[in-house]
Amino acid sequence: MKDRDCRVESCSFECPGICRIGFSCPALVEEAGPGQFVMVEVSDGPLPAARRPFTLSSVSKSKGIFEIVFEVKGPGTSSLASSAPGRSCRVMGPLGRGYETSADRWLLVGGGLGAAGFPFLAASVRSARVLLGASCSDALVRTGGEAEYATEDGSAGRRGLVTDLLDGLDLASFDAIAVCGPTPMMKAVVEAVPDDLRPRVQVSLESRMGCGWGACGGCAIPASAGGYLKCCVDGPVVTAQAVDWSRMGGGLV
Amino acid sequence: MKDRDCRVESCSFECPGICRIGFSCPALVEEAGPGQFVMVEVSDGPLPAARRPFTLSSVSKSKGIFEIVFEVKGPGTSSLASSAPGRSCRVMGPLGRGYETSADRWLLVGGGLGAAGFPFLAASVRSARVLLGASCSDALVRTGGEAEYATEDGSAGRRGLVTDLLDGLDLASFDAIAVCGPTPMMKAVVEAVPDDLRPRVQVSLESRMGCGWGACGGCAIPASAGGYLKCCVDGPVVTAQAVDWSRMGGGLV
Amino acid sequence: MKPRIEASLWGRDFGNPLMLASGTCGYGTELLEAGLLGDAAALVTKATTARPREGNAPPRIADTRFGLLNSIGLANPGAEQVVESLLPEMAFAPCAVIVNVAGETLEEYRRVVGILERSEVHVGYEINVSCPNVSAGGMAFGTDPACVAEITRLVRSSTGRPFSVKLTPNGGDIVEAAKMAEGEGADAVTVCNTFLGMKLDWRTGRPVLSRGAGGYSSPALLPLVTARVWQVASAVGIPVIASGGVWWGEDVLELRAAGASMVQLGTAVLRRPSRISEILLEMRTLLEGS
Amino acid sequence: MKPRIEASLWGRDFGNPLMLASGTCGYGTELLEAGLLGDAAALVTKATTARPREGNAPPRIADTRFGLLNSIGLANPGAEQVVESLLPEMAFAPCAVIVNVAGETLEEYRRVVGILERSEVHVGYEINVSCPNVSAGGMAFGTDPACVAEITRLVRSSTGRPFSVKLTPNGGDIVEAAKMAEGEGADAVTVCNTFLGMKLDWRTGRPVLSRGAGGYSSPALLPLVTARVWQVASAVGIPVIASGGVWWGEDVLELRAAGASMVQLGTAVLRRPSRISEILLEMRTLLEGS
Ligand SMILES: Cc1cc2nc3c(=O)[nH]c(=O)nc-3n(C[C@H](O)[C@H](O)[C@H](O)COP(=O)(O)OP(=O)(O)OC[C@H]3O[C@@H](n4cnc5c(N)ncnc54)[C@H](O)[C@@H]3O)c2cc1C
Ligand SMILES: Cc1cc2nc3c(=O)[nH]c(=O)nc-3n(C[C@H](O)[C@H](O)[C@H](O)COP(=O)(O)OP(=O)(O)OC[C@H]3O[C@@H](n4cnc5c(N)ncnc54)[C@H](O)[C@@H]3O)c2cc1C
Ligand SMILES: Cc1cc2nc3c(=O)[nH]c(=O)nc-3n(C[C@H](O)[C@H](O)[C@H](O)COP(=O)(O)O)c2cc1C
Ligand SMILES: Cc1cc2nc3c(=O)[nH]c(=O)nc-3n(C[C@H](O)[C@H](O)[C@H](O)COP(=O)(O)O)c2cc1C
Ligand code: FES
Ligand code: FES
Repeated sequence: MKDRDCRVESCSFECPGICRIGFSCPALVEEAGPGQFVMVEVSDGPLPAARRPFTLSSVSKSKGIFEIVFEVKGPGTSSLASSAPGRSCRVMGPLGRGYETSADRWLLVGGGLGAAGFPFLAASVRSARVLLGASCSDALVRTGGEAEYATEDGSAGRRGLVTDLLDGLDLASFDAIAVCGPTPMMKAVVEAVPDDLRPRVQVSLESRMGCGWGACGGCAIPASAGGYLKCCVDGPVVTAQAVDWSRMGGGLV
Repeated sequence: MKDRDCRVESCSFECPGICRIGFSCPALVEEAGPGQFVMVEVSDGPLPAARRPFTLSSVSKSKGIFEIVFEVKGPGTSSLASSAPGRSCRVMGPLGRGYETSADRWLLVGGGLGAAGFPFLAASVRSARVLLGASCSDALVRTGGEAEYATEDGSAGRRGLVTDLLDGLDLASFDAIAVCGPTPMMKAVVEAVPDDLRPRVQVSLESRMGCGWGACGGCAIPASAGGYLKCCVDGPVVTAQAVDWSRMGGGLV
Repeated sequence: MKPRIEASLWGRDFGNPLMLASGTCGYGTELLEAGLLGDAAALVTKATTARPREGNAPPRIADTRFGLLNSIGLANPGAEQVVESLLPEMAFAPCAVIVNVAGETLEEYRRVVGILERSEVHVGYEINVSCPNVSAGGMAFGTDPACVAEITRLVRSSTGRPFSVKLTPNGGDIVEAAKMAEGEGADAVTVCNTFLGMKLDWRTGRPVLSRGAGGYSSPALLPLVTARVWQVASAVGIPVIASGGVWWGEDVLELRAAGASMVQLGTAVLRRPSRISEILLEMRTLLEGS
Repeated sequence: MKPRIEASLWGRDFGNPLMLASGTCGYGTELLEAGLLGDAAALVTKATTARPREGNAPPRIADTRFGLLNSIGLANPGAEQVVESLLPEMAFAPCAVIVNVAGETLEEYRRVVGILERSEVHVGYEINVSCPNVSAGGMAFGTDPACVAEITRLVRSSTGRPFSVKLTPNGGDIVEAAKMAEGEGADAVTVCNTFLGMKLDWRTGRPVLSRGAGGYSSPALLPLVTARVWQVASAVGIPVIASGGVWWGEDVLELRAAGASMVQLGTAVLRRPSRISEILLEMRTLLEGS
């Protein structure tokens, strides 16, 4: 576990409520893989008591910069979103297991901020087709390359859910399927994939985290083998089959 | 009890570690008398849990500005000292009983920051002779008008304690004697005043305060009549005789 | 239950659940004079004992980084004086007045209530078996369920007015104590008094407060109070009055969701009396937005 | 006693009093690998039970404005696994290893210690009678002095290694519990485990943690822990290990002034493992300046 002071290089709103921050840290960027995450300290004092986890959204090895993209939700993200360039934050990472990227042809299915990590993933694999869902066009995270959209209000792409974009797709033509988004969306996507293709599905999970480095046991994800996985060290990316979806509930674990 | 948002008009260091802030608040200035104090909120959130009390150091009725002068000690005063003009602070006041100013000829005896309130007092009475003591010249609070000094290291005025400046003074020539400073200094001054002149002595007390407006009973000062005075409503200025000096201890109550 | 602002206690309907906590609003006279009581449902006076009490030697207050320690020691003018001069000043207060009662012996509780019964001003009592700042009585009573039961019985036999028993989080079993109070006829329980806390000067090794430990209040204690309110509200049928940790309107809504009928503001009012109306506004805004 | 950095426990001298608290450093393997254990005197492992435990259903963590709620539920791989694979990894750790032991029944404590005795790696035990996150055992044992005595007796009869009994602040009488532990042969007491706390979503009325209440830790609790350390240290002759509320070097000095021999860091290490060395540096600076 590496912990370093990283300088905020840029901080701007991607769209209302969604912020993008670029941090400079060549050493971290060097080690990072797609799907891994960082734990960011929001203040230098003891509060808030926990760091906030964010997926690595994109990295530039040449500039030594990595970006996170996040929705402003509570105190932690609002404080981060008001960072001025030059601010220094303690950042631990890269953490966790990212995507297993040996496959060639990828389908990336993201819901809301679940797409935050797709630019890094798309840049790391041979070919990637990207499907994105969100409530409205404002909530769609830009992933850099081309993408097909579904919005609940129809304000961008197709009106409907991201699963609707799966209709008629030949899923077997992809070697790997990456899924990231709210639990109900991930469940729906996993169910839409035929049994024999399930082993190709990698999901990127979220959970409330105490530490991010395996010490506290706070980040439990129900495992299909019984018991729990630790999201922070066994994940956040795991195969869809490793998760016991029936115990996942509808919300955040 | 009046509570208002006051704008910081000026904030500067008087000398190392001693800060002077000017607040604009015509209504507060209008009501204020010398020796009264204000309770200043150091932050808008719930912490620190208590306000910080400061004597009104000087007021300008024409500009509607009052000043406080304080030593930077802990978190409260350091936060205040870093105020930029334009900052708005919630300030309650004027609070407490100030000096009874009907007398003509005053002797003002101050130790350290105890002299903070003297400019306002001196400006409110017919004539005032000012004696100030401090550890060194840097710690001497400017009181505006003329003053005689004693410093422990001799770096300004006489080397010694402020009580040394009383030697040879005809105390009976003053109608009123105001004393403010650390408890041991106030004790020493009060003891140096002959019994028959004691009723002329008014001391300005300090105590840890919970509220400043009489509600909590936190600011107890041992009373000569037995029991305790409330520093915030019975004081902070009381006659020397009202205090049970034997129970005052050496430090802050 | 849907979140709401209206509240009721002891057959009275209030526009909101805000009560001012004992010891943080004196006898209400200062706030009344300042016109700040209009938005409160009720106020609880400083603890009142049979005879006047001077209180503890100073220092009685210590500000810690994250909260406030107090060691007032039940300083009050005594029940006679309260009946003769303080309660009459509150006769036309715009909020209900509740008198907080303390004693060094079980018998003293009965005496205090007996004296206070002569006043018509207050609508009821809060029986303080939980003061952390006295050596006799106080918290020691509150941690012993048998004492809680006995004091409740004595008070019940002395008044027809409703009363709440204010419990301690500093030992014993707060759920058990609440059940005892209910069993002996209390009309509510207040959960809870301050937590025992201490600050030391590490250079000298000496505590800052003259009595060593004191009562600690802090907005950071809200989760502790929420848990205790939830536990107690699940165990008794009488109303639970929450006390501790409130600064924002959201905190009040959370404590009500945990089962509190009314919610007290203590340290927040000491620090900024206008929190009463500010919190109310925050609650309204939150409920409109939800 | 003059403030100092050096510390000793159970006949061992340490360069400093810092221990890593149970449940916030796993079994030490991650910190060892990261090279972060060099500045700690000792670490206490996650609570270990006789058989593997899955722990509670998620959510297990909730960040409140001023602290952290956890409800892990003693998830651990079980004593056998700890002896076979985890403790051996720590054999050459630069700090002492202490195993935290929990059980659902009194008898389980003896069984766990019995299994753990096979390892030579750990220097002693911390007996956890205070976990707020399990329905059987845990905190319920700690609030009952007779249980504390019985568990201490069972453990004493199972090992010659020194052990500390980790007490709860959530009910009962912590001083009484400490005396019981001392009376039955404990070599220290740890004061204290987390405080019972809860966070609710007021919109839905539902607790955030799956089990409702959890254990609350916060730097704002330091005064509560200081008071309890002071009370216990004044009442027993065995060493007191302080646990709770530490973020700054100053906090460690304050807890030692209150009577603690050693001081644990929990949430601070979860949040920032480098606090171990940062705190040490802060202590040095403060002591040089004093
Ligand atoms: C591995 C991982 C990667 C993530 N990557 C991203 C990302 O790239 N972009 C993004 O917008 N969000 C991401 N999240 C969620 C993000 O961490 C939370 O939205 C954020 O912590 C909320 O903090 P807050 O203080 O603003 O909100 P608060 O509501 O105050 O948060 C309170 C607590 O709840 C936790 N929490 C709240 N929401 C979540 C959530 N959805 N997942 C996990 N914990 C949560 C926080 O960590 C915090 O401890 C990720 C979460 C995990 C576990
Ligand atoms: C009526 C009155 C008038 C005062 N006027 C002045 C003034 O004009 N100039 C000035 O420099 N100081 C004055 N003081 C003292 C000043 O209030 C404290 O120095 C200040 O509150 C310290 O706050 P802090 O957060 O910096 O220090 P901290 O050490 O963090 O303070 C912690 C707590 O102790 C209290 N405290 C600390 N020192 C004192 C003290 N000497 N008196 C009372 N409470 C204290 C604080 O109010 C606070 O609650 C006055 C005090 C009183 C009671
Ligand atoms: C200065 C002070 C004095 C108090 N005095 C009393 C008292 O006399 N009787 C009582 O029952 N509670 C007393 N309390 C406890 C409060 O009524 C309240 O229960 C506690 O402060 C928790 O609420 P808070 O977090 O809103 O302050 C006192 C609290 C403070 C801060
Ligand atoms: C996530 C988490 C898990 C914990 N697990 C245990 C445990 O298994 N056994 C135990 O005795 N204490 C456990 N504790 C309590 C800590 O060891 C420590 O006593 C407490 O957190 C107070 O210290 P702190 O304020 O430094 O965090 C846990 C605390 C946290 C935050
Ligand atoms: S967040 Fe602590 S173990 Fe995963
Ligand atoms: S400070 Fe509260 S009564 Fe004086």
